[in-house]
Amino acid sequence: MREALVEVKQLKKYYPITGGIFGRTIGHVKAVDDVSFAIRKGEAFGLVGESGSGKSTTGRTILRLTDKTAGEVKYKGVDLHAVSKQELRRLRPSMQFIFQDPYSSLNPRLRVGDAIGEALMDHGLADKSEIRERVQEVLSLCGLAPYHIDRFPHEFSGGQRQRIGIARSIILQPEFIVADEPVSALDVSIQAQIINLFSDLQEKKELTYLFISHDLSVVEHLCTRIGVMYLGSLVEIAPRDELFARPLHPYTRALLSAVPIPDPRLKRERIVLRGDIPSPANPPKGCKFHTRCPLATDRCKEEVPVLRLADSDHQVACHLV
Amino acid sequence: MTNALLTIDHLQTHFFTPSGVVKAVNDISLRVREGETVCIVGESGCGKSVTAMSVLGLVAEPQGKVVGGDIRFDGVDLLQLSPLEKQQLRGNDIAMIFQEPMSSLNPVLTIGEQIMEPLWEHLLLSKKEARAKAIELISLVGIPRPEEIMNAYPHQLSGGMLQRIMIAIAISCNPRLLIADEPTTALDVTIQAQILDLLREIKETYNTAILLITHDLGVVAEMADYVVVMYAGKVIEEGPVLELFSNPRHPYTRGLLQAKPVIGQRKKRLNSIPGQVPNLIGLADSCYFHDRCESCMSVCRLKQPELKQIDDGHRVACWLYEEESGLA
Amino acid sequence: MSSIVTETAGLAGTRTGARRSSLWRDTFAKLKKNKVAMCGLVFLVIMFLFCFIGPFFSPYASGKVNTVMINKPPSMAHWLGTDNLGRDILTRLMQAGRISLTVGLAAMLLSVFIGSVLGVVAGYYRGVVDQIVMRFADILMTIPGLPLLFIIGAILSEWKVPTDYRIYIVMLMLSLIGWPELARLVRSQILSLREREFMQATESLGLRDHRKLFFHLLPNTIPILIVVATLRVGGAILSESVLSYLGLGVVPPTPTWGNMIDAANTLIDFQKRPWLWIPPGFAIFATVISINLLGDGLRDALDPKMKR
Amino acid sequence: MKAYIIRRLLYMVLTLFGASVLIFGLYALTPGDFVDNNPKLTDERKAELKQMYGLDKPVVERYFVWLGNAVRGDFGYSLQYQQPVTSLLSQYIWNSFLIASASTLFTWLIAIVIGVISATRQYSFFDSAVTIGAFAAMSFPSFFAGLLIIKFFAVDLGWFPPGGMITTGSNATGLAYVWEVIDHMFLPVLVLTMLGVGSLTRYFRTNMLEIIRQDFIRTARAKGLKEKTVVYKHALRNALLPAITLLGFELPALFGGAIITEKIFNWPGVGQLYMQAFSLRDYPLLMGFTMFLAILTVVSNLLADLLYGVADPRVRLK
Repeated sequence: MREALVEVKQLKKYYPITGGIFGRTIGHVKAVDDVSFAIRKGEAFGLVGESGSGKSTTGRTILRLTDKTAGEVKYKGVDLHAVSKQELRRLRPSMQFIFQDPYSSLNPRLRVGDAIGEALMDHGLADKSEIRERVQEVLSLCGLAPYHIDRFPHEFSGGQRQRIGIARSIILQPEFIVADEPVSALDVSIQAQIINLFSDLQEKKELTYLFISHDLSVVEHLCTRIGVMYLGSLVEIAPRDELFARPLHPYTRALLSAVPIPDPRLKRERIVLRGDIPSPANPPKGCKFHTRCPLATDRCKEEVPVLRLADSDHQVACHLV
Repeated sequence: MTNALLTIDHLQTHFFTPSGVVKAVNDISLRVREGETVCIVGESGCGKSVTAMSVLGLVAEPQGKVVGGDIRFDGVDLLQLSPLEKQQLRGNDIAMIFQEPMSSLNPVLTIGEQIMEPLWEHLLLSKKEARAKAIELISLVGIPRPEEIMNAYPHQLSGGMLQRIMIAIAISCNPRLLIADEPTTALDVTIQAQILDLLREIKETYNTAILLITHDLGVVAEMADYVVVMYAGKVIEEGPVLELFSNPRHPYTRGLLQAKPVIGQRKKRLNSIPGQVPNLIGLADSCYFHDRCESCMSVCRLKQPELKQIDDGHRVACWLYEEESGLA
Repeated sequence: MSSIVTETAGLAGTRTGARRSSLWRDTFAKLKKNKVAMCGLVFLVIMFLFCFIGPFFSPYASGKVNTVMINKPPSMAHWLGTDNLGRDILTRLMQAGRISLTVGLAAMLLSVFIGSVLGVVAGYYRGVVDQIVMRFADILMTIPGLPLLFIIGAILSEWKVPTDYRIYIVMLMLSLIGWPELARLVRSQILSLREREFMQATESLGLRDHRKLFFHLLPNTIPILIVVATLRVGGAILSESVLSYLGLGVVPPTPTWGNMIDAANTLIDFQKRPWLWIPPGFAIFATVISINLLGDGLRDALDPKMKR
Repeated sequence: MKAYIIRRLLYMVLTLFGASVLIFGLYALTPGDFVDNNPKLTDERKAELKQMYGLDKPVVERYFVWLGNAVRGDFGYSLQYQQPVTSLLSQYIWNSFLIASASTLFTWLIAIVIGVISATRQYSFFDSAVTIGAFAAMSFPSFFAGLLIIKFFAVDLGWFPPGGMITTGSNATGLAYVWEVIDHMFLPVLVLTMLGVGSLTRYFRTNMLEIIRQDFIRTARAKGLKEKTVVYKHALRNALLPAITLLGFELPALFGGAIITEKIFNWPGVGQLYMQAFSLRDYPLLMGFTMFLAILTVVSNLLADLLYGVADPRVRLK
């Protein structure tokens, strides 16, 4: 087994709910509630879950784009939430974030060349004279034309903008990339282009990915190991083939069976979950999934299941497994 | 074979923008039979939603306008109806649900009020009758404690619940056709499964015809009887669902099917369609897909292919198949 | 702003001048299509020429008192008549316009400067600074603008400020009451921009603070500032005219459109000599409506989603 | 809900305290006062009066005395009228309130109707005319609008009286009195309405335009509701809600803005009183009125926010 590049230990991120006369904190939205996992060097780790599962907040907290509430994130052994601002800034180029919305993730008043090149300049990673060349290089690497360098973001389509966002990260030669739903705003035909770009880049640059998505099929295609989140907790982690062949958690099973398959001949037995996803401000006691779980027992209502090894490299948090 | 309930012939809906005329719907024809589910599938900007809006006469004027063709519902030409007749038809014979349940309901009116409105308007029920019927409708779409829901406001419910409410409103007057414009796109997968189940149930119970608009081929495969594939304002291929999925002919349809990653069918690389959807302003006479097509021929750049029958019920607009159907 | 242009130009190397300002060119192209706004712009240009160049072509520019020609109605020699000292009204209108327009522009510049600096500071650094600035703005905003101006104007009169300086002080007063609203606006812009993904991207890229502020945050607040600043000039001209009309702003002999209308305070001038006070009133009206129409056009061109 | 109101009240007191410092400070800065400005008085008499009014004490002490009284509702004596400021204000306030409320009513009615019509017919001739008209109304200096209207309707045409609230020397009673007041009100209300209607019309037009493009309006149409129901029930209700908070700004601004109009029309309201107090440097009255405006602003903002909280289900306070 390869060494871990990123280790997340008991990470928590709570957002306060304020009220009362002096705006005291009267509760918390537990966006990320005690999450632990490791991302190994060179792998693509997928984080899937529905809205409110905290997958996106997990990604942001790992890169310290927001502050944690508790726990730690070790990147190459360094606790990212403990280092100074200067040290963090020095580490930034090697770990990059790719955003979901290709429209709001680019500054509308900055030319593509500047958007991609400015970080190189700001970090002093390249001479001014070579920046333009480097930008053009990375543009073609990401499937754009060198002449796009002088254009503004609004002159591009969603897919092309996403390429610009990727180029902006790649130019810094990162080792680790967190991609937050990078294809979910795109059309199918464009989605495939971007997914392919992600695989190509990983191959060429030996990148490690944390790929966050609600779309199981995308994650299956791109990732080698997958974690499933529900209401701020990880309920299952397993290598891809293992997870899709032998999903252990009832939620994972339901999720898998809910994805429509583009084959009208296929008639599947489908697990349709009852009810809604509860609010992370007020999650159910015990196992958070028990309100919708078709197999829930009394124990599930009381006791929180811990994530434990069910098989070699297959972890699950369920009393029934 | 049952009769066509909705017939769209050579519909053209254009948007007049400062930068030019956008031919959002560019000469499309399709029909929906009674009790049948027809899916229009295509990517954003292909004109699928505008087609639906044209049927209900809801295209935003004055920028958007139906400029040609006709739409017949049960033999009546919808484009010739007076505003009053159109209004009486909407919500009554043809109902519609939309993509964003969160913003599709009026935030300052109670759920109950919004369900009862069409009942007052079309079925002329009294307040009391409407209330009883509304409560019945809420439980029908699978929401517990309907009395409480009646007095709730939209922001108090989740997206999935709101989409159920939208469906309750849509079926309140027993419409013969239900138009669903991306009804599950904004919802989570597990909630999507619930909503799709509900739609199927309604179709079976009431024999309602459904015109389902979606970009998701998985949803199409699950729901459709008949599929219409649109690209850049045109229908490029159509056919019964089994036929179309097992035997896609148009390079775009094939591309779409191969571009989508499918669980359990992992490939080393996804087959992507290169390039972008063309700008709909000032398109030349050519196959609109030619610059992204791997089988592009010289004729494709010069002339637009027509939608031709190639098999029983399977039609395609592509020069690759012109010879097969006996034309040069 | 200039540093941005030079630095980015250096970064991108060969760049033609024409491409450089394409965002602004787009804006102007959109504005050009808006006939009403263009009318406003053209009229404003004419007004400026009239006020700043006009006096050079007037035979009465010296403003000498002419006892023979007192209070004469409009004639061929004096198109808009003469005032109680026999001065040509048309010429005085131009000279007054210089002052009114200058005061309006200067007050706008000053309040935009104060407002945006404080707004940026409050929005960017938040915390205590934000609290102090915004609470102070709140307090200033509890008293409606006019009474506040009157009080300050009255103080000025009491301090016996020399009339030459009063115009500067009027500018200061107007910007003093104008900045809180601007600071609020800029602050809320900054706060909402901070939440946009491209600002989070600057964090992820590890950019330095000054770069985030001057290259990402500020350039994105400029469109809305331009619109508000434009509309502000109109507001400042209106306020100045009220003050001067009441004798609390710029006072004679320095002419402004406002204190020219002061003539209407005399019953006989008001009833019988409308040429004394109606032309300056319409000059104010025409200038302000042009500014408003131009500002509205700019709003549409720069940011159609922006609300008032 | 309770906690929210208490928080707002606390905050309100703080803001008012700040405002009182500001107001008092400004007046304290001003050299000369009612006593100094009266040339008829001897120096001895001046010193005596100053002691009587407490004008000889240090500024800070004077401030706290003033504030202490103000908190108890005592804003001192008007030097000019020799009456308590509060009773003076309450005497004149109703006249101001009369024209302020009449013009607010007309402004809102006209703005809503015109704003809605012009939004539903965007880009029509009517809409362009309304847009330009609204800008014109916003661009008039208030005093000039008043002067023009007096000149035209009162002096030249003689249709309406040029100022005052009742005809000089009139002793009409009952209906005749009411009629006379209405006759005198007409022009000032016209001016105030004209000045206010422009921006409010723009506000409603922009708001309606935005709301009419929303998804739920499309839903209402798809349900087959009458266009009238769609516009007046679904759209207008949503456009009116945020306007409630505007009312909170409108009311105090109207009292402030009416100062000029009252002066021009010689209307016996607080504005007129205020302008007179100015020329005589009647500080207790000036400070009292300014403080009254500040209180009005803060209180009406709070009321508007609370009202909005009650009216809008999305922010409905618990």
